[in-house]
Amino acid sequence: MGNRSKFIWSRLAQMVLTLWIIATILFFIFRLMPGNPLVAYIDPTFTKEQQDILMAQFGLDKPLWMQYLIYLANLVQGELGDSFKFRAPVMEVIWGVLPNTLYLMLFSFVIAYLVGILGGVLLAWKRKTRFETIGIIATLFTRSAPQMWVGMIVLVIFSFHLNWFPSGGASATGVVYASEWEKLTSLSFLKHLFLPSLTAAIYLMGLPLLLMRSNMLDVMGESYVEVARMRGLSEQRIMLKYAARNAALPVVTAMAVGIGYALGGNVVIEMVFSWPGLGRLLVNAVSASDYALAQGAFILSAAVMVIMNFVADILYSFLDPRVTFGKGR
Amino acid sequence: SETQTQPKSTDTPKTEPADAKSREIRTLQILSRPQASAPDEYERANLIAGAMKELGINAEIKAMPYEQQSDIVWYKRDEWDMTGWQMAARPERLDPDEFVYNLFHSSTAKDGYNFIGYNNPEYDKIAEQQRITVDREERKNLIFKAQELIASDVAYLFNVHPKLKYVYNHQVFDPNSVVEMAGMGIRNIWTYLNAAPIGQQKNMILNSNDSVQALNPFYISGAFDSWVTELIWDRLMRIDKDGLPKPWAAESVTWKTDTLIEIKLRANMKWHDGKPVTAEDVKFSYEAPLTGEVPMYKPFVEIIDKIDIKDPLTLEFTLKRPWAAFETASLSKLNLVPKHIWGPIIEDLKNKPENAESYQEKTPIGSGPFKYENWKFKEEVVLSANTEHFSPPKIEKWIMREIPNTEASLGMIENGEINFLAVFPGDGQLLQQKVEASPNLTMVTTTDLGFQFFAMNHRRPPFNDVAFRRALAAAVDRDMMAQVVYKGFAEPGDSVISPALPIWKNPSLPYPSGGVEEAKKILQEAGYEWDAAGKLLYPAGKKEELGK
Amino acid sequence: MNTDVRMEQRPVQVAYRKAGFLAVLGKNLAGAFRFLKNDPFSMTGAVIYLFFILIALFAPLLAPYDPHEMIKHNGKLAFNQPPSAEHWLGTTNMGRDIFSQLVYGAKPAMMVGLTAAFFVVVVGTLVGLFAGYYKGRVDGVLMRVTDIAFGIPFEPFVIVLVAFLGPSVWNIVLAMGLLLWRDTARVIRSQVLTVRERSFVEAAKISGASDLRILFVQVAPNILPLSFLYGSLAMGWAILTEAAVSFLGFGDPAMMSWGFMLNDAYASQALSREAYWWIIPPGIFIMLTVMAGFYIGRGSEEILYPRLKNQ
Amino acid sequence: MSLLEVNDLKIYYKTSRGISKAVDGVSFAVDQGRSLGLVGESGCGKSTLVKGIIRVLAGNGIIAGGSVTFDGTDLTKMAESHIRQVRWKDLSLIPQAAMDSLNPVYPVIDSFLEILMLKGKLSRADAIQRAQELFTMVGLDTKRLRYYPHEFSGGMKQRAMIALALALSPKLVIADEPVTALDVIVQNQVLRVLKNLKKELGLTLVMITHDISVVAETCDDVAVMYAGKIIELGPVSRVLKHSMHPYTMGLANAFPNLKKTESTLISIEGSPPDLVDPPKGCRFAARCPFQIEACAHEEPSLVSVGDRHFAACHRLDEIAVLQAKAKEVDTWRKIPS
Amino acid sequence: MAENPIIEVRGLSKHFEARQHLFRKSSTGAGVLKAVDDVSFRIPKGHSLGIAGESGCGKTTTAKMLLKLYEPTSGSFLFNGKDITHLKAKEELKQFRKQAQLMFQNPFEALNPRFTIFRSLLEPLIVHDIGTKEERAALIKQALEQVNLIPAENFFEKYPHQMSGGQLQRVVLARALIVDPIFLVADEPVSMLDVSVRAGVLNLMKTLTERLQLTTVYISHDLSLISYMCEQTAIMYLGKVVEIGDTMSVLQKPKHPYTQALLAAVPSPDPDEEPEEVLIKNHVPSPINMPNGCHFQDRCPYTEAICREKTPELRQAETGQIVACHMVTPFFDRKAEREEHVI
Ligand SMILES: Nc1ncnc2c1ncn2[C@@H]1O[C@H](COP(=O)(O)OP(=O)(O)OP(=O)(O)O)[C@@H](O)[C@H]1O
Ligand SMILES: Nc1ncnc2c1ncn2[C@@H]1O[C@H](COP(=O)(O)OP(=O)(O)OP(=O)(O)O)[C@@H](O)[C@H]1O
Ligand SMILES: [Mg+2]
Ligand SMILES: [Mg+2]
Ligand code: NI
Repeated sequence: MGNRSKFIWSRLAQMVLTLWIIATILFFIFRLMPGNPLVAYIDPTFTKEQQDILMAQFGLDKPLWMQYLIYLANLVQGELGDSFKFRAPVMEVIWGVLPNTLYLMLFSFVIAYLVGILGGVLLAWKRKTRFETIGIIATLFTRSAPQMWVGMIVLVIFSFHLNWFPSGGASATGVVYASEWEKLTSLSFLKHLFLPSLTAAIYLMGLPLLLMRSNMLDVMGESYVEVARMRGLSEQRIMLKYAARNAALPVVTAMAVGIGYALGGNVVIEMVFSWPGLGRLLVNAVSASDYALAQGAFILSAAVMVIMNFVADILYSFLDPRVTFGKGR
Repeated sequence: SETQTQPKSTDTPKTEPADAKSREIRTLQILSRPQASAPDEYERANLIAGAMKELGINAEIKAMPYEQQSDIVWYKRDEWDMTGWQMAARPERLDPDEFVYNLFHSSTAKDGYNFIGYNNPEYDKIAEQQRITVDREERKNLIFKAQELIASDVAYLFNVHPKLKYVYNHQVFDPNSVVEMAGMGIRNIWTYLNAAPIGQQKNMILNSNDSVQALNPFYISGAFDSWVTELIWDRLMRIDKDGLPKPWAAESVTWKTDTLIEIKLRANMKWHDGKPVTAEDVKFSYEAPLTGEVPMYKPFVEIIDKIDIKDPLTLEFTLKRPWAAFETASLSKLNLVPKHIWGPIIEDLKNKPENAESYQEKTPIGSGPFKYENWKFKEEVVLSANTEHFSPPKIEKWIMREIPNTEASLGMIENGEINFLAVFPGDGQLLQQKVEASPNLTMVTTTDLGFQFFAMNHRRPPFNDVAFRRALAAAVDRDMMAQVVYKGFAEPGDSVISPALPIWKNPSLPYPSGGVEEAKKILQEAGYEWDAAGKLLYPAGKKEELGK
Repeated sequence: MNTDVRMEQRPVQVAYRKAGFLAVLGKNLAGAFRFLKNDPFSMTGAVIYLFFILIALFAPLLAPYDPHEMIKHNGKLAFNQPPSAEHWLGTTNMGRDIFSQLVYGAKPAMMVGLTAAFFVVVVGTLVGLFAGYYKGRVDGVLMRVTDIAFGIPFEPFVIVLVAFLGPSVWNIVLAMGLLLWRDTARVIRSQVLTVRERSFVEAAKISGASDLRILFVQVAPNILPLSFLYGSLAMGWAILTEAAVSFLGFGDPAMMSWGFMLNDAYASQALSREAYWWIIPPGIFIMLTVMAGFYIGRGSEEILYPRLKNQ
Repeated sequence: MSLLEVNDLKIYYKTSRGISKAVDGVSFAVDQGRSLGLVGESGCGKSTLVKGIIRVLAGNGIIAGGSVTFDGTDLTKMAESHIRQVRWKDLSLIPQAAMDSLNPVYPVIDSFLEILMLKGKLSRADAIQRAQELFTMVGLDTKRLRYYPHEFSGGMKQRAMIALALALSPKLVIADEPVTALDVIVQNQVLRVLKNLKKELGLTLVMITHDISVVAETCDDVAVMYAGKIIELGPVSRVLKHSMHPYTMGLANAFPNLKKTESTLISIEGSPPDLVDPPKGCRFAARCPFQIEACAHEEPSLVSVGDRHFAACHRLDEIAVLQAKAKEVDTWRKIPS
Repeated sequence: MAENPIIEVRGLSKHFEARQHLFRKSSTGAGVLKAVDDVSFRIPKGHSLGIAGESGCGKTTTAKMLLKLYEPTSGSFLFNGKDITHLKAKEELKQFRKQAQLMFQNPFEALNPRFTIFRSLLEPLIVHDIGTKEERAALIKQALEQVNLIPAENFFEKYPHQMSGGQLQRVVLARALIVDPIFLVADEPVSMLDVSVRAGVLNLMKTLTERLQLTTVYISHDLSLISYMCEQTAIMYLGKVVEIGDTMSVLQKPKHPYTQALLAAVPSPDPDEEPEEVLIKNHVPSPINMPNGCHFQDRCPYTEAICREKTPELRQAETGQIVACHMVTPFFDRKAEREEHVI
């Protein structure tokens, strides 16, 4: 077996191990949580017998270790169990909101990274000017503001007062889309998408912007940039092809990792903008003690994070020919 | 300024009993949901703790999520002192049986809903009696008596019946066509059926603040699910706006005896898939819960001995024993489901661990006034009018949008994104201001059928003492609660029955009142004393057994 | 709030080209102060922190009311009042003085921020130090643990943990301590990997110093500025996290924090009421404290990357 | 007329400590087809000088005076857009860190194509062919054009940079320490490449180094810099064999010679002066064993001492004595403090 | 050869695993990198050995093995007659650490930037628990004076960035000498210094090592420096010693084609001297996965079939030094015995 495939295999094995440990931790966190999971679903009309039926239905009457083994066995088969609350397979429930989370995430990342990267280049270019100082301060502001606060302000301004954008949800009332594609390209959906994406992007763009800026400054000190200048290349070309291209490498991997983080759903934004996404689902599930669902949503975002971390590594070594791989990092 | 929680200097005796130390009442714990999720409950807890402090009782509020709170209350029945709790409005609760029997009968004290451990043999008898008393006047007397007992025993520390606040857009709907229902407000099926659009907008768009979990005629899940299911599936009877059941899918309901009921179905009813509704379907709907595949509905049909089909439109229900709430709790509760769809499903489920509660139809089929059109998970449910129904709605579509952000829902009713504000957990005063400022909006408030209260654990001293409970009840200023916490959008409560239901509500109950002074008097009479620091002590001979 | 990852990929080694700057950021206060004086950004950050720490310490003196007190005027509850001479920022819907709440909010913010930062820094630095220095198996194990920590989505984790352990700011701190050291650990580790290859570490080894001695006497002081930077960032994360968690209804009602105030305002529709004096100040305060962390961070960044300074 | 004429060039850096006079009044000229070696201690301003010539100074560097006449035009007065045309086309500079001078994320050929197509206006095919020619010219395998810079060894990178510098057949090539950090064998190869190019293409070359043996082997003329100034200038054999400045003499003493194993090395004690606050008189005075009164007050000017040979010292008249004394170890031990 | 060797190295090797890029084919490929391959030599007490060779030939790796910073892949290392190749015991290791010291290539890197000079010199004293507080200060003062940093007190509180390279290199030397070592390895100690100061440090080292009777290994790629500093010289090529012997013989009468090329390539400071022609080919082969036979085969102007098949063994040339080359065979009258491969 070659060195390369050995590396990839060991990384994959490590990912599986990581996920298994996370799954185990999760399982026990939820089982040890005070409160009977089904208590929230009990009605005054329930008899003891009915409560027992309910427990049996979700396998909660079995000993803990057996529940754990069943859970693992199911997990291996990609089965996440049934949601207590929705009485439906967790996978199905999650599928119901996952596309929306993805759209919100991708859209906000596109905005954030476009603005961030360009802004970072601009700030680095205009270094030591008032423009840079103001730019940095403004960026730090955006990165320091609590998201729900920004969200509420955005909502009040653009929706309630200016009436430019709808104030919640993911699509116009009563509209049915024939396909995800049609939905994605419909104006109404994009209009709904805009405010939450904007709010998320306002926060997200700080990282690529600052990262880009300082990478740019680093790269601009590298001698190949100096040499490019000696070669009489135009300033634009130097900035974009030399400085920005090279400075963007870490930003790209930061983005991969960031996507991993964001798939956990941006709970707060989804709450403020009534966005039907994974984050809100997860919070609802946690506060409704819907273990199965919470676990499922959690595992899924953990899996995405682990995978995106891996992707980031691979991406980095793909983008930067200098990186070697081997033991450790 | 004066503070709410500062203890007043009490006129307690200067001399202190010798055994004061051992008679000191421990710090009592009040469980509440956190302020963030249930601000009203938390603030009421604050007010109660304040009142207790004035009586010389130390109280401590422990905020915890609802699940933890109910876990303690429900499964650790002798480990808590007091807890905030509430009973929500539901159509079948318009019949007093559920509240009167399930909440206080001693048989439910062990693992049923009588988690406070109320035990009064006299009350048990009345509760049982009212169940089987079909005669309304006679039953009313019993319910009145039951309320009296609960009030004088102070089974619960009643707080308020909140006012339901609904807003609709009167540019969209004819105000005369909006129907107010006792204890339920204007957000009810009669409004949905009756509301007459007067402009371009033919759809009713209302909000919910939590998810629709399932659209399943056999699964009693979240409140919002039931808003939808009752529109898709018909029932034999429906609770009318006065709170009493009236025949619906049944043309007539005739009590042949106390245990024999004849049902005549309406002719020409059709399922949404075009098949006719038959007596077989009705029989199936009532028998399916007994198969074990529909556990939640079992309590409502267990009473039925047998169902006979007399002719294609006539059925006879034979009950095991009389049950006064049968019309409300069973005939108006069970959804009529098509046998040709659910029959095979239930058969199939018998061999599987799951039951009918976890079965989701792709397109739910009922016979109700609205047809299922679309459900976008965590977003909206769209129903369209069933024009072939015997009582066709006037609106074209009924759309419920999920908007967890209260602030946003307020903005949306203002800017027309929704035209019916069906839930508003926020500040009523603000809502009123907004409505008054808007040319389009009308607000209708109705006293809730449900109520807010604090439960006291009768198993634990000092709550096992009626006098103590009465003193607490007297000390808590319920008017103040309604004013401060609800900004006037609540009515002080003294019973499980809402003043919104004059038929059942006993207007003169011996529930203690009179403030702190009165409370002290009650305590003194019962032998309670205060130490030099003004702390309340058990009556002589009683000791604190539960420790600090 | 935890997406500031992959800082490690920046050429941290640059720091050592002009290692002299590091010396300025010495362990001693004098050095730290000198560095603050030289950098307006860090200075601003430090001043903001100082300001809030003072507020936190003297809250009872500064606040005219008890933040939980429901204020009555002439027996009537003074709720939803706009700013006035008596209530500088008005009152809440339950008649509590907003200004007093704001003042009292500094304490939990500082406490949560500082303790979270402390945990993040201590755990992260130790893990990073040991992993980076010992390499091999120790590194393997510690980095696997870090990978696991990296696999756990932060916000959901906090929510689960807080739901599990109850709504208390300390649980938020705990959640941060349990997870957020991961970024610090990775960065510190990669830094240690470069430091340990430097000749003065080899020199120490050749002089016969034990591994622990080398680790703590020679290596640790060289990565402290980085820990410091992550500490100031973690402080911001902690405060933002607390605010978000409070907003989601898992907040600590006993702790009058700014996040809690925001939630309170939000839940009582202060926005619709246009009670901006209730909504804006806590948001601004949160923003300022978080930003102060960044400011200090940026200041040390210039010290860590002296090349930036030259340009 | 010389191809490059530098006249009283002053280049200063703004630093937090004040103005650092990195190059302070330097004049020299390079004739077409000749090669000039620029030697001097680290930090004496060699790189600054050549960067100043084509105006690619760091952000805080300014040209504070003097002129640079290249091919008849003054580069210091030229517009930025204009000088960009001159760079690399007429005058290329191989910078000190040639090892890191190629963009690491593109294959080497990309750098060639960029220059050849963008500035040389060649078609892609022609550009590739030209790149291959250049590679062959410096003795590199043309297959390696497609490699990434990090896959090249140091010597290869250096040669690739030389090839790149020659891409547009410039009139003047400046190489900043082209062989430092290279192995002797590789160094030898690189120097040979440069010498051959000079011979065959008639290249004019300015080469910076701190190694006088490198200059001795490759250059026609040499300029010795000390603390921002040129202190001696002339044909290589004259400057190295008949040094006219004590610093040059000291430098020769400090160099080990493989062929003369018997001699002891002699170092010049002390360190160069601070350029922010340079001494008033001769900048070498503090380290000079032959220092006299005048040295501390008066700055010696660069005067002709013979056939195209210049030096800046107050004691040029007694130079024979000094040259003899400089060979003795003891002379350099007694440094006036 | 009569004296007892203080250092004896027998067949020392160090192999590294080579790394590779994930996606692109690299010019090298995966495999084992034999950084040092079967190196043997002996240094008698008080003598000095110079190791020269081009970059990457394994000089530093050898030095690190001599100081036990790297564990050798194979071979053994005797110090003072004792095999310490796998020495693990704490006390003995510490004893060795006290006796063997390293002088670093880059003085800017060799001192902790956060320590004052005093603190840096104090560290070894603390570690080896030498002297009381006052004695330590005296020792440090003495050490600094020894390397001509006078007055020593002036340097105590300085940080490395406040000093010049030449001064720092002296501090590094002082630190190495403060624990009274008997063995000193200097890895390119002056390559980072300016020519004018270089000579000062070299002279200082030369006099001190002679005075203190230190056994030294001096590593450099600069043959002229080695010739100035060392009595014996070893020439390394791609992990192997190709020629070793008295400096005089190796540098004046080189036998191995590589040594010859190296000498030819050294530029002379005499401008009138005509440069020699260097005959070997450009291309340096990758050290990873070396082919069979002589490592120098691809560049050697005299390569024949045997060079590609058999690894040449070290043999003594008539000029005294030991050479590993098949082509020199005719000049040798006998095959040197393994024990005598060393000086
Ligand atoms: N950007 C800058 N800002 C401030 N000072 C600088 C800058 N660049 C160089 N210097 C200073 O200017 C002086 C001359 O530097 P320069 O790089 O020209 O020297 P050099 O002769 O090329 O040295 P070396 O042989 O080390 O390359 C030095 O003292 C250096 O510290
Ligand atoms: N830790 C290591 N891991 C992998 N390879 C290494 C390691 N250290 C050195 N090498 C490789 O071993 C070979 C010998 O390296 P070494 O540093 O000993 O050479 P050197 O002769 O000291 O070179 P230089 O003159 O450049 O200092 C080189 O190819 C180098 O890349
Ligand atoms: Mg230079
Ligand atoms: Mg080396
Ligand atoms: Ni007042």
